[in-house]
Amino acid sequence: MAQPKDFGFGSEEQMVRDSARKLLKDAAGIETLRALVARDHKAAYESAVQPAPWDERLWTQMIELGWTALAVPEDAGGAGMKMVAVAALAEEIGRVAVPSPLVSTLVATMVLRAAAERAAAAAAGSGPRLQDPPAAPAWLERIAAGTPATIALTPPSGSWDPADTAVRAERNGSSIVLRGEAAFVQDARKAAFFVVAASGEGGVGLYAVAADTPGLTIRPDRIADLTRDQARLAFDDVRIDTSSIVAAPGSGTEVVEAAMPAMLTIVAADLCGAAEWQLQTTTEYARVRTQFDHPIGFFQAVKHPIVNMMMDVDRARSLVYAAACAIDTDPGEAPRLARMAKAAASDAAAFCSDRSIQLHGGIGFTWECDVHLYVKRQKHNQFLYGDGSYQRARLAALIDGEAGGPARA
Amino acid sequence: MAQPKDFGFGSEEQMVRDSARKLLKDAAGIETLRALVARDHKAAYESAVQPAPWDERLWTQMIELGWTALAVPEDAGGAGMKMVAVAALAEEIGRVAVPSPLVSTLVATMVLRAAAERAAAAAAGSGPRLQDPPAAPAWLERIAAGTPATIALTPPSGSWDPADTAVRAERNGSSIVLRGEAAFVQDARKAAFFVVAASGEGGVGLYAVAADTPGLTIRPDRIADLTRDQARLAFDDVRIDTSSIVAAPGSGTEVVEAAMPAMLTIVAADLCGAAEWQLQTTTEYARVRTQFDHPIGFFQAVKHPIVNMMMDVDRARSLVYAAACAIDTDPGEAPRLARMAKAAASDAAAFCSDRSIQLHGGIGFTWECDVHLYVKRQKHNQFLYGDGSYQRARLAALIDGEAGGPARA
Amino acid sequence: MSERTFSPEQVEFRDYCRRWIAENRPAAPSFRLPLSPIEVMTEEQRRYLCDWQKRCYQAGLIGSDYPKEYGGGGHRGFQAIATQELGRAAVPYMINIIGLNMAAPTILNHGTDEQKRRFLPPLLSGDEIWCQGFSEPNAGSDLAGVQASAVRDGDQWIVNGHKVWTSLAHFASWMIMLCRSSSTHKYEGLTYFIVPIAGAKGVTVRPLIKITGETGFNEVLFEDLVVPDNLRVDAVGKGWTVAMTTLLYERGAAEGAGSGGGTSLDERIDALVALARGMKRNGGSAWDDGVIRDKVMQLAIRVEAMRQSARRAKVEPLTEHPMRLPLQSKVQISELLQDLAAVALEIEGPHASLYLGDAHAPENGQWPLAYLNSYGFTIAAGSNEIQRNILGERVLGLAKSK
Amino acid sequence: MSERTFSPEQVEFRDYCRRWIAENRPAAPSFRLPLSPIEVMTEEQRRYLCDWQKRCYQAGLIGSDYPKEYGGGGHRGFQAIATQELGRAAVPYMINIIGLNMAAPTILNHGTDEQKRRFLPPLLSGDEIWCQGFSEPNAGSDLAGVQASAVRDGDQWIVNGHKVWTSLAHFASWMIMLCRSSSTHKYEGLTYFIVPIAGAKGVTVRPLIKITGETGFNEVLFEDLVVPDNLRVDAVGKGWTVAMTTLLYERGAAEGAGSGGGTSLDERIDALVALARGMKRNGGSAWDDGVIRDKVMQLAIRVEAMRQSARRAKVEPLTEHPMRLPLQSKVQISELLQDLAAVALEIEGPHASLYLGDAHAPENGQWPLAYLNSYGFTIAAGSNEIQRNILGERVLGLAKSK
Repeated sequence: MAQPKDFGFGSEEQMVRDSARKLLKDAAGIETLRALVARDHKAAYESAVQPAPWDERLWTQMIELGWTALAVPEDAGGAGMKMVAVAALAEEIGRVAVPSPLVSTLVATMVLRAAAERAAAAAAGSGPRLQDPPAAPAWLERIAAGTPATIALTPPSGSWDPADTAVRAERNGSSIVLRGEAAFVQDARKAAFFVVAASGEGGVGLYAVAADTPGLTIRPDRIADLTRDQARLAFDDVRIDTSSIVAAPGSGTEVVEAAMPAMLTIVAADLCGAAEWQLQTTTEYARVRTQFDHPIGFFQAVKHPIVNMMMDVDRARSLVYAAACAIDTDPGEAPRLARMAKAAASDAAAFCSDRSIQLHGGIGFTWECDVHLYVKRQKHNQFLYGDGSYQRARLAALIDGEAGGPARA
Repeated sequence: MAQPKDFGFGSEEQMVRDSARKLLKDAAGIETLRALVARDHKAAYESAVQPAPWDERLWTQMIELGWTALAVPEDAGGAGMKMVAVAALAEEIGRVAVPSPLVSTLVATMVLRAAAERAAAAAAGSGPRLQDPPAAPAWLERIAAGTPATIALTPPSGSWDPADTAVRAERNGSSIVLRGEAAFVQDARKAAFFVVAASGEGGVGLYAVAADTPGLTIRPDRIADLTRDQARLAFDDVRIDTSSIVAAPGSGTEVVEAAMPAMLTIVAADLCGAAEWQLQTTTEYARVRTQFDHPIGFFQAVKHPIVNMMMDVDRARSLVYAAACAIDTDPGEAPRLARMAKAAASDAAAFCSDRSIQLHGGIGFTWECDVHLYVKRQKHNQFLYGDGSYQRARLAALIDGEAGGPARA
Repeated sequence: MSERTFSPEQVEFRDYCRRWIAENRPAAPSFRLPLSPIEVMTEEQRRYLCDWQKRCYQAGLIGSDYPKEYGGGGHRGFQAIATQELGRAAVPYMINIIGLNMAAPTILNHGTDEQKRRFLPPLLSGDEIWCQGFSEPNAGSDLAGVQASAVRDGDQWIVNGHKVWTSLAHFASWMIMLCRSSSTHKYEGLTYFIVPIAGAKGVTVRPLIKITGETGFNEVLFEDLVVPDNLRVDAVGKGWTVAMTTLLYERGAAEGAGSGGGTSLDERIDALVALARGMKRNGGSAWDDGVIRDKVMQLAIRVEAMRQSARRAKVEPLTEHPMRLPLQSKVQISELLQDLAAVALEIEGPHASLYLGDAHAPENGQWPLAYLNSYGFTIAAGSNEIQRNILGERVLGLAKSK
Repeated sequence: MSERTFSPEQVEFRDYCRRWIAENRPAAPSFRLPLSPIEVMTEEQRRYLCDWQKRCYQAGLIGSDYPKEYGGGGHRGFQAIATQELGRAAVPYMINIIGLNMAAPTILNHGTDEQKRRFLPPLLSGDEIWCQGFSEPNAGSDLAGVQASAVRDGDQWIVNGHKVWTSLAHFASWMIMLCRSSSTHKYEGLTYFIVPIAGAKGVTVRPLIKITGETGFNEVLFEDLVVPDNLRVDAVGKGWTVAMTTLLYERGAAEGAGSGGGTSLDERIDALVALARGMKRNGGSAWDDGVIRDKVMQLAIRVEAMRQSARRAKVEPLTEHPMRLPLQSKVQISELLQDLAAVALEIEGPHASLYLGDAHAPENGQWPLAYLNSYGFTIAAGSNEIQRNILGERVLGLAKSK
C-alpha cells in the first residue's frame, strides 16, 4: 500500500472540512431541513409534480466558499484539491442531508476531469488523435465558476454501464443530434447542464448539454427521497455542436470507468456522513428515552445494535478515505478500494436506517420525527451506482480479471 | 396443499416416537455418549486410525424394536411405516446424537425402496424392460432383518450428483466388475453392505456390495464429528453378480433423485433433534449461570439469541414434517418441501451450534463441556447432501424448471 | 387446509364460495386502495370497503364459524375455506380487520353473553368499525406500562388517557382498550374495556402522519369518558390476560390480509420472482444473480415455514410448550414482511427510488411504501424486542429482563 | 505502511530484513506446528520456536523499536517493517506472543524502570515465556469481577485464586495477573501484578483440553503465593486501567499472527479464493457460486476495513472519540476470524468433515480446526457481548447494562 499514512488529509483538507461543517451547521440544521422539505406531507408526495425545494442562497454561499471549484483542476480555473478533501466535503453534505446540486456537480466534475485528462493524453499523442478540440476544460471552467451540473449516463433499464445508454448521437458536419432517453438523473431540476452518454457510429461518447437546449425535456420522477430531485431526460432531436463533445465517440465508456472510483467515493462519503447522523441521533434518543425504569440504551437489545451501527459506519468511513487517498496517490488501487467503500457504505446505511426507525419506536414511525428524512436519502444512495452485493460482484470480477487475491487484486 | 392437517402423525407414529424416546433416554444419555466417544481426546483425534465407537448392544435393541424394518415395505418383510414416523425416529436419534448405523441404514432403505418401486413399475411394463430380476427387495429384506447398510454414491470431488460417480462398472455375462473410488461414505465401518453408484455402458446403475467382498477396501477418514464414522471405499476389481444390481444401468440417477426428498428429510430431522438439544442445554445454562448478579438469561444479549435459536428450530421442524407428510401423501410437493426442510435445518444447526458455544462462555470452549459433541455432529450434517445455500440454489432451479411461484413450484 | 379431508359440506361450501365470488367480484374502484386496511384514509375508500364486507357477510363468507346467536353462520371449519377462496380470488380485504382479527375473538373468549349478542353481529357485518387502544406515548413497547386510567365510580368507570397507533379510529364506533385500574400492581392493575369512540363525549381522535406521508393511524385522547361497567371485558385486574389473547390473534393484522383475502404471502414471493426476472442487474436479469436468488428463496422458505408452523401448532404431539409457536407468529410475520420489502428494493436497484404513483415505478411504487410501512408491524403491539423477551421468559423460562 | 514515505534508514533496514530472512529461514520442522502460538503444546515445538525467536531478536527483527537500555534496538518505525517482512516471508511466528503483544507494551507503559530493565530483555529474546492471568471460572466475561485476591503483607503480597484460559502457562516463567486488592470497590479494587509461574511455590498449572482436542491452554491455581511489592505494576487500585492497556494490544494475539509474521489476513482471503476455485459445487466450482463469491468479498472488505481503520485511528482529524476505533478491534478481528473459518467450511462442503491430519482434507484440515478455535477469541478476554457493552458505554455514553 504505497500511500501516505495519514491519507494525505492535512491542514488544507481540514480547513475545507471545518469551514463546511461551520456553514452547514448554521445554514442547514435539521429544523431548516424539516421546514424546507417536510412542512406538508401532502405537498411532498401528492402534488401533481413533486416539488424539489432547495436553498439557492445556501448554494450561492457554497459557490463563494469555492466548493464547486474544489475538484476542478487548476488549469481549468479550479482549486485542484485532493480527493480526500472532496470526500470530506461530501461527508459533511451527507451529515446534514441538505438538498443541493453540489454532490451531483462534484460527480459531473469527476467525469469531465477524466474526459479532459484523456483528451490531453490524446493531444499529447499518447492516445488516438481527436478530430475536435477538447471541450471538457471549458465545461469544467463553468463549474468552477458556479454552474451546477449533473450526469445523464443511465438508460431507463437502470444499467450502470454507459455502454447501455438509451441515447443515440448522430453527427452531420459540426452538429450532433441526440435522440432517446436518460433516466435516474440526479438533481436534474437544479442542474444547468448535463453530461450525457450517447452511442453512435464510433461508439459511446459524452456530450455536455445545457438544460435549456431546445428538444430536451426534463420529466421529474416521483421519488421517496425528499432531499433531492430525480428525473428522466427526453431527447427529441436535440441539436448541439462540437463544443459539446467532452469525450469523443469510442472513449465514453473508458472515461466513465476512469471516473467511477471518484463517483463511488463521493456517494459513499455522503452515505457515511448521513449514517453518522443516524448513529448519533439514535444514540441520543437511547440516552434520554426511558422505559421499564431505564434509559432504553441500558438494554442490550438497543445498545448492541447501536454499537453495530457504529462499527458499520467506521468500517465504511475508513474505506472511503482509503479510496480517496488511492485516487490521489495510488490510482491502481482506486477501483478496488472505491468498490469496497461503496459496498461498505451502502450496507452501513441500510443497517443504520433500519435500526434508526426501529429503535426510535412509535415516534420513529411518524412524519414529525426527522429519522425518515435520512432513511429515505440513505435508501436512495444505497442503490445509486449499485448496492453492496452489486459492488461485491464487481470486486469478485476484478479478482478474476487480475492476478493476486482480493485484498490486493 | 393436499395433505392431512395433522401431517398424518397419528397414534402409531406417536408410539414409535415415544418408545424411541424412552429407549434412548435410558440407553443413550449424555453421560453414556461422553463415555463412549469423548473419554480420551488423544485417542479421539490422534490415533493412527480414528476410532469409531458405537454401542452394538443398543443396536440390537433398535433392531428388536423394529427400527430397521420401519421404513421397509411390508412386501419386503418390513413395517412399511409412514415417512412422518421415520422423521420422528431420526429426530430422536439426533436429539441424543447417538453413534449408530441407523440413520445411514434408513437412508439406504430409501434408495433401495425407490429402486424396488422403479423395478416393479418396469416389470409392470410401465417402464423399460429389465434384463435381470429386480434385486432391491432381497436387500431390503436383509435390512428389515437387521442388517446395517449405507450408501456410496459420492465421488471424491464431493459432488452430490450420482452421475458424477467415480466408480466404473463393467459387465461380462452375469458378473460385474467395479473399479474406482467412493467418498464421504457415512458409517462405513458399521455397515454390512453398501449401495454403490457406478457408471458403465448404459449409464449409471446402483449395486449392493457386501462389506467383505474381495477387492473392496474401506479407508477411514479422520473427521471432526465423533458421533459417526466416515470412509472412502476403494474398488479394485470388485466382482459381483446380477443379484447385486438394485438399479439397472441408466436408472441409477433417477432412482436416487426419487429417493432424495426422503434422504434430505431424514438428515434434516436429525439436525432438528440435535438443534433442540442445543437450545434446551443453552437455555438451561442461561438459567443457572450467574454473572453481574443475574442469571445470564436476564441479559438480552443472551436471551434474544436463544429465542432466535428456538425460532430457527421451529421453522425447520415444521418443514421437516411437512416434507415427510408430502412424501407420504403428496409426492409432487416432496422435492420442494424437502429442500426447504434441509435448508432450514442446516441453517438452524449452524446458528444453534455457534450460539451454543458462545453463550456457554469459557466452559463451552472446553472438552469437558458436551456442547462440542453436538456442534461437530451438526457441522457434519449441515453439509451432508448440501447446505442451506446449496439447497436454495436447487429450489430456485426448481422454479426455473416449472411454472408457478416458489411457494408452489 | 387439506382439501382431501374436506367433508361433503365443506366441498360444497368451497364450490359455493368460488361461485359467489366469481359472480360478485366488486368493480375496481376509481381511486387507489391502500395496501393494507390499516392505511384506509378516505371516506370513499371506507364506503367501498364496508359495502364489500357487508356483502361478503351476508353471503356467509365472513363470520361463518361464529355461533348463529351471535350473528355468525354457526358452522365449523368454513371460515378457513372462505378466507382461502377470498385470498385466491385476490378481491379486496375486509376493512374491519381489527374487529375481525382482534376484537371478535377476544370478546368471544372473554366477553359476557350480553356483549357477544350486542357487538358481534354489527362487527361481522362491518356496520361497526373497531379500533384497538393498547399503545401509549410512554408505553410503546412496554405494554404493561399502560397509564390510561379507569377509575371506578359506582357501576361505571371514568376513563382518562392518551392512546396512539389506533388505526381506523377515525372510522371506529368502538375501541378495545387496555386501562390501568390500579397503580399498585403492574400486571394485575390492568383492566380491559370496550369503549365508544365515534361521537362519544370526552373522546378526541387526531390523525397521525406516518413516515410514508400517509395518515391512517391516529392518537386518541380521553377526558373523563364515562364507560358503563357492563362494557368491561372479563374481571377487574384481568386486563393483561385478555390483552394477550388479543395479541395472539393480531397475526392476521400483521399479515395485512385480514380474515378475508388481500395478497397472500405466496403471491408476494411470486411477485418477487417476476420482479427479479424483469429487472436488469449487472449485465443479466436480477433473477440471474445468485445472491438475489438466494435471498428470495430464503424468504420463500420462511413463508412456507410459517404456514407449516401454523399447521403444526394444532398437532399436539408435535408441539412442546402450547404457546411456543403461537407467540412466535408476530415476530415472524412482521420481520418477514420487512425483509420481503427490503429484498424487493434490492431487486429494483435504482428503481427503488421511484415512489407511489411514479409513472415508471415497478408495481406502482408499492415496495418502497411497503418497506416503510413494515416498521409499523415490527414496532407496534409490543415491539419485537419485547416480543423476544416474552418468548424467552414465558416459553423458555429465562429470567425476566423486566 | 507507506514505503514511499520510508526514510533511507528504513529502506535500508527493510532490505536488510529481507536478506536476513532469506539467509536464515529455519528448516521446516519434522512435527506439526499449530496454527497459532497459543496452541503450542509439545516441548519440541517450544524449543524450535524459542530458538527461532531468539535468532530473530539477535538479528534485530524483534524489539527493534524498544529502547536500547531495555534490550531493544532503539529505533523508531523499524518494528512494523520487520513484522511486515516476517509476515510476507511466512516464516514461523514468535512463540512469546503474549509477552510481545501484551506484557511488553503494558510494562513499557506502566512499569517501573527497574521492571523494564529486568523483564523486557529476556521477554524480547524469548528466554522467558509469558502468560496472562485475567479470566477466572466465575469472571469469564465480567473481567471486573475478578476474585483472585492479593492481600498486602508488609512489602509483599499474598496471592490466592484460580485463573483459566492461561495459554502458554505450561511454558511460562511469568504471568501478568489481575488481582482483587479490595472488595469494597469493583473497579478501583483491582491491582495488576507480575507473578512468577515456573517453579514458584504455591502455583499449580493444569492443562485444559479445548473442544478441538488440543491442550495448549491452562488453568492456574494460586495458593498463598508470595509476590514482592516491586512486582506490582502501577499503583494499587489501578489494575483496571492497566488491564485496558493490555487488552488494547491483544489484537495481535487474536489475529494469531503475533508481532512476528504468521499468516496475514490478506493471505487467508487469497486462500479462500483458491480454495473456492478448487472445490466442486452444484455443477461448477464453488467460486462460480454467486453466494460464495459474495461472502468471500464481504470478508475481503472487512479485512481491508480493519487495516484502514487501524490507519485512520492514528489520524486525529479523521477520528472522534479516541477510543472509538481501538476498542472495536477485538470484536472486529475475533468475529472476522470466526466468519472466515465458517465461510471456508461452506466452501469445502462435504470436505469440511475432514479434520486435521486427514489425508484428503483441504489444507490439511486446518479450517475445521480454525473454526473451533475461533471461539477462543470471541469468548476470551472479555466476551464480545461485554466488549459491545464497553463500546456502548465508554464510547457512546449509553447507560451501563449493570
